[in-house]
Amino acid sequence: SVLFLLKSLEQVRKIQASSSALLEQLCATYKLCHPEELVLLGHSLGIPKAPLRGCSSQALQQTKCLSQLHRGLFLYQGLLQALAGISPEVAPTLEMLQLDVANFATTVWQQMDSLGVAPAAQPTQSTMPTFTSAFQRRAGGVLATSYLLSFLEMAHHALQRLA
Amino acid sequence: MLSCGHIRISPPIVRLGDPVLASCTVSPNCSKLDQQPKILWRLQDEPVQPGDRQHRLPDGSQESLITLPHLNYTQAFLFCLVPWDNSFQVLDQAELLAGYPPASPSNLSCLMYLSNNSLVCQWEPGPETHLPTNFILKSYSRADCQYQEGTILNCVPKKRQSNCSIPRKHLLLYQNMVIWVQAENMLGSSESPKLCLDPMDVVKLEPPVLRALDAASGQPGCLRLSWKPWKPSEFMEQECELRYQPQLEGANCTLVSHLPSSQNQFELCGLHQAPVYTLQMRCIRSSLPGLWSSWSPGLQLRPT
Amino acid sequence: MLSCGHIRISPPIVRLGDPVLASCTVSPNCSKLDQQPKILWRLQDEPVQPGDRQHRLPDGSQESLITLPHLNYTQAFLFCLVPWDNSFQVLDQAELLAGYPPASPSNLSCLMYLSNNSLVCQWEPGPETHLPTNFILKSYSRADCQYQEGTILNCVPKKRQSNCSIPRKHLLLYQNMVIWVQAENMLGSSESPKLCLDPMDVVKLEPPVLRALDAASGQPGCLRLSWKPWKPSEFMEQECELRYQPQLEGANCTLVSHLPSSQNQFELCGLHQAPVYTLQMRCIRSSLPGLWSSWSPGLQLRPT
Repeated sequence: SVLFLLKSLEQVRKIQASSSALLEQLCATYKLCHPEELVLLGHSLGIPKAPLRGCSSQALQQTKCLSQLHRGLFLYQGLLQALAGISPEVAPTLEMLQLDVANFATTVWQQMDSLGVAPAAQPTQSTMPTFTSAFQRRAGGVLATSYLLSFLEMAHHALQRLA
Repeated sequence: MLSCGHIRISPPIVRLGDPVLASCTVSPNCSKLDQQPKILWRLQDEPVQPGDRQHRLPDGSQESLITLPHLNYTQAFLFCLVPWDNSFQVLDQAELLAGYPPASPSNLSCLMYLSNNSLVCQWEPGPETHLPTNFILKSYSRADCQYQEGTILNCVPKKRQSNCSIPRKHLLLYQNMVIWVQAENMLGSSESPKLCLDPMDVVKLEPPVLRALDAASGQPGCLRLSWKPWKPSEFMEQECELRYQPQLEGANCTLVSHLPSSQNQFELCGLHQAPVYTLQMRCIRSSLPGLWSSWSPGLQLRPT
Repeated sequence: MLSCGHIRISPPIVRLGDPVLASCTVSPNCSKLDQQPKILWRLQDEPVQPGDRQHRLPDGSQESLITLPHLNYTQAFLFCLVPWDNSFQVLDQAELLAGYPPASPSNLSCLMYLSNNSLVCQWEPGPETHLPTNFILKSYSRADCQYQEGTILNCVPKKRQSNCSIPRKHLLLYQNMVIWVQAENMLGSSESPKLCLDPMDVVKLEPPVLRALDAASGQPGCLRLSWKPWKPSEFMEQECELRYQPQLEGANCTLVSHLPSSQNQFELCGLHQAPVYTLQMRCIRSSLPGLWSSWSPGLQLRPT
């Protein structure tokens, strides 16, 4: 429905804003300003990237796109939760981002529910990386947030095509 | 050593003006008292009065009963006394409270503040009850507001305040939530009508930030300005209104509607009525429910 | 999954300008890295630099050692990197802190406030240490200040404040207590000189309350007033001083000393220099140690 798409586009922009705020803060506070320098660390920690192929322009199919969008948001919600204890300065921004992602996942789930395409049960969270040092939590935060931003970019385009 | 006298009241809290029934029992082994003391009563500072009836109980104690027909104090002390020399001795004291059950709280309204990400609701508590009365803002999130699923959230306002702030972590944004106020004291409880709203539909929007630009075109009677939305609301699509007025006694206002929420340069011409014009803007969420922001502070500009 | 690189610094906190020795160990089973990566370092935003020495450890890991001769940042991040395509990959990051051990806090002084019955002490923290430094106001009560008996009370000031308030329930009034400040951070600790005082000897006395009276005697150039001590200090015997001055440019002040702390009527005569005189009073505890109150606000009076 139009209402769902308008609200979703606004939520994507809201999450993009809180993601950028988190990245700015991690850069200013910990000098971790280049996600591309943390890819190797991401591999060793097992930080996942959520796929959104079902929403790409070639294969845009609403039900598949919504379900991949929901699974991706659910994954990033878990990833952001795994970063808890990152640091007192950054924790409030991280909590805000995590709540915004969780609320957007609910919006998508509600839409799938009203279209009658929602699976019977909520997805189960895959195992999350464990961060064993403050640096890993901060670097993990930079990497996960930058992956979330590119995920949202694709979601934004898909939602606009659906609108 | 058992205390000599003991007051019992039922009920201890009554509606203002209702009767109160009290009894005072004086135990027989209360030393220094003669066997059948004349039990007396005193309400606050009123004159001492005898009870309605005094009789002996099986265990030998004396019991006096009194009915206060209309308790007109919201708070008062009732004393049980016995005569002593040419004065009295207080044996026991009880506190009487009177007031009203709470009326239903009314005018419940809520605003979502993006600055601290909390939903603040306020209400009218209704007439004074004269009794300690607890107000609780209750809410739960549920997409279609009918069913009551998930736990009910209780938001307890600060003392004597008729507003409460629900923090971000308890809010499910972009979903409808049901909100109401419950009021309760010793004489009863009541509830306000229920509100059903999505917090993001009641965002308290702040006005945009206006900036003067030096007029590009040489044409007289023109001025240029730019504006951008209030930073925390940038993610919301908004449309805005501009009103401007020459600084003249009783000059009327011109309104320009349906403007975008941010504009790098905007030119206004035909402004010949006065050397200085005052401009203000306000915005509202577009294509989704929302509330108008207040007007921005006046920006004084000199047309060319 | 063990992380690829790990920085060790000793010590993590140094005096500003001192050297720092760091090592970064890259484990052999770090996938995607060639066997013997060139380990590099970056301090804050400075250019990337190689270590002083890199060698292979028995377990096959590569270890690079670097000495930063003078750490001139009070706070900085040190990165361990390896080359990657034509950029770098960060393997680990460590936070370096530099500053100074705390100097001894000085100018410790205390005042007893009768309004909230607490002893408030304040001090000079000394030069900036650039490091998180904790200040604690320590005290114990002991009549003759030599022995240290009973537990030491710790009063922790609010963040970044150089004062602390010891509540009434921790004070043994009319007994001497020993008070000092301890400052501590990662580079050391220090203590202020010790104060030995009875809280009641440092009461912050408020000035008396003056009231004008209409002059009784018909004699010209006279005025009458009354005063009484600040209510919370009424239990303290006090003596007071009165100063008065004609409202004239550069007029000098006359002082009347050794006045009682309360006076129902006091007459001043010989006041012919100006139509209006300004009067002020202050008091001090008499026969026991005490501090002068401040002067009362000026009272303007018209002599007859």
